[in-house]
Amino acid sequence: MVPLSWYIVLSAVMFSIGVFGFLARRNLLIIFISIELMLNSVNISLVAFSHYLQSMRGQILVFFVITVAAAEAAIGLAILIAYYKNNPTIKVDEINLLKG
Amino acid sequence: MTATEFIKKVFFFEVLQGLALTFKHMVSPAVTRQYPTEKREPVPGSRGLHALVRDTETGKEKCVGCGLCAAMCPSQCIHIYTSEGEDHKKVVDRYEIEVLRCVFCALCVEACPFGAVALSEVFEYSGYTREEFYYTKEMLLENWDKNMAGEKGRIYFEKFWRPKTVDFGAPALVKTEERKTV
Amino acid sequence: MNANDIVWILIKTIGVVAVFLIHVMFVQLFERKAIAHMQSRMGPMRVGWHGVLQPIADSIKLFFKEDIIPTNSDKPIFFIAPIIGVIAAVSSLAVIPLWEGFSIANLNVGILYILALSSVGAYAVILGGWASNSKYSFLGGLRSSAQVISYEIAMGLSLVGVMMMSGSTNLSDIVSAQAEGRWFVVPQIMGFAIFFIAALAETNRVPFDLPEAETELVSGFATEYSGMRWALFFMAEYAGMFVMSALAVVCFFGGWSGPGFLPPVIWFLMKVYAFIFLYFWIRATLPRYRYDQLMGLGWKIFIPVALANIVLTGLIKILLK
Amino acid sequence: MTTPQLFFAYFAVAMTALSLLIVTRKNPVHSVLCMLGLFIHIAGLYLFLNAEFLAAIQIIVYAGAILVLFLFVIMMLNLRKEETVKKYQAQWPVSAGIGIILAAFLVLILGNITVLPALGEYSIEAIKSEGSMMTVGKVLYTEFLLPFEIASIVLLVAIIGAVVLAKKRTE
Repeated sequence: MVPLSWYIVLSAVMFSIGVFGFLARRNLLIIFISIELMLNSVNISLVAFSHYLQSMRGQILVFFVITVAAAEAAIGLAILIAYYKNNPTIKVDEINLLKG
Repeated sequence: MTATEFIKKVFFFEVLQGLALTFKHMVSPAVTRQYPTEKREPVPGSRGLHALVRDTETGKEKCVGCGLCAAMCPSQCIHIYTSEGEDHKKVVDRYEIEVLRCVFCALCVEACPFGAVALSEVFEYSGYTREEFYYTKEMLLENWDKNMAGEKGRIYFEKFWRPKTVDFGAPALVKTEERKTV
Repeated sequence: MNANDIVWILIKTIGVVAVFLIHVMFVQLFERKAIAHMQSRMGPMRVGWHGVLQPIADSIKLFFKEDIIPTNSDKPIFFIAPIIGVIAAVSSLAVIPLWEGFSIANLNVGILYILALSSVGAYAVILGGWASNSKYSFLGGLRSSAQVISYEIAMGLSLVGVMMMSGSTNLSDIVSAQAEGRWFVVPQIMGFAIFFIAALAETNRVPFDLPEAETELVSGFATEYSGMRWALFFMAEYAGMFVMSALAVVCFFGGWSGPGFLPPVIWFLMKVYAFIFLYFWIRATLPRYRYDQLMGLGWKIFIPVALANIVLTGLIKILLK
Repeated sequence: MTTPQLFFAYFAVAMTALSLLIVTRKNPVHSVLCMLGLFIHIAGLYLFLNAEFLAAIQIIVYAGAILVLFLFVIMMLNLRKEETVKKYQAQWPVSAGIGIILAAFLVLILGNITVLPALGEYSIEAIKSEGSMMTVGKVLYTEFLLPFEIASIVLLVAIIGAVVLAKKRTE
């Protein structure tokens, strides 16, 4: 039997890697992928809790997280493309239109 | 769009028609011929590899070296070298054809007054070098012996070319459709 | 699970994969023969009687062919892409029930499993096309990605009707729900039509073979591939065709059921091969679609019709209760 | 270690390695490929946790739709020249520090977490007898009906938003 804490530690480590990627990378696409990575790590912990608590709620929550992730990816990439049409760069430190 | 058109579109009527057509073709026999094992007989008079006619009486080539064929040849692939022999007669030393340059128009056969050059029915010849297709007089004569000698050669000239100096007797009236069937 | 079970599963897996590899070899002979006769030709005739040994000659040739890798290609992805394709396609075989009680893994989410693997299979085409670093390959990959994600929706939706009628996504249960000839193709005729056309698009077959349209893109995503790597793509395509045909048979044509004078597995394979023949038949008949027509067809006709089919099925199910 | 623990150890090592690869690859396509591997491993882990339906959904939605969308955008932008410039921002050591501290923090807090033994009604046997999809469906369409409907509205808004954003302006 695998203890619950193992899953949670795995999830936490993946989440931290996602945070690192989100903060450190310049490529906007990789930042999006890092967000997906964080969402997935949370999903793992939710499913693990659901399994060990013998409840369905964790899995349902994962279902909604996937829905939101899909919506987020669609909108985010649409914004990216719309931005790229005007200003062909996807490096976040060069996206500074609102800087005074 | 009328109602019939709509119904036809919904039930893929035209697609089904096409499928029926291809199915019909599938059950009908194939038209291809399995070439190397299943050959078609060449039509008499078809223009294949060159041959130099061997005179049955002298056992040598009929060609007298007049050079009319070389003069007529549009791709200039015939080379004739002659010299003076005994009694001031012309002797054909070399009679050579570059087969790869030939376009098989048969103007040389038409031009020859003696019926000394012919195009045999051989169409399958191949090789690895260009030199193999530089046909000398001996090779051309051998080609005649192998493929056209005897009755076949006679019919070839009588039916299709009728050279001016050869006597075939009274010209037989051959109707066009008969010529096709020979 | 004890050691016996594991050995039994291994035997089943190896058996199915071996039979399947033979199928891939000979189904392409079947295709060449069928299409040749539809075009009044004869197809392969040289190797063996009427060319029956042609597939073996072909595989030997492909095996010894030079494996060309383009200079500026992305090598790791170039290597991985065909392997992804073939693994995704062959693993789909695991859930297909060949006869009563026989499938390598009797998954409860069988249909979803096949849909999931078919979407993973799309990566092979996309990544292979991208990694080749050639314009033809790249366009083929892009076309394939857009085509597969659009048609997967229509395909999934068309199968929802079947899931509603059988109340299960387990393929064996779906077959049992169609016992005594109550095939789902009759009530689900709309779903079947959509499923079949979407399956044509999903496996990149004519008339939707835009990713490898010869006249425009040479050979599409596979342009730069040669030898065994190309053969893997080829295998993935034929595996995909087999899986889609088997899914159609299981979901709409009663799977292994049939009159008792033949064993069930023969019935199953006969139905599957009838479908595969239909693929070839369509390939010999129809011209290729234009790309915008293809996308328009998928989004504007198939998805709405599939949704309408779900609503209708639900309504009828409630009314008949 | 028992067999399940060995399985888990493999999954944990592979998933951590793949996550690190995702955030450190220069080429976005390589990141996406690693992400695909990660999703497949996550699906395997879900099977391990008795959530077959979610495993299938994970592959179909994440790998089949979202990731293909990413790949599509990466290919459409065709960013080959981006590979030559530096991939991290100037403050990346700080980010790495934040990541490590966060990981340490979470592991310290949650490392020893346990739950009360076997509380709910959805035990492994209960799920097995009904099927994973049936149980998820039952809860989803009774207890969580309203959130489910709202989720559909979220998706609708996302569709419309994406269409509006990506459309060409026509005067």
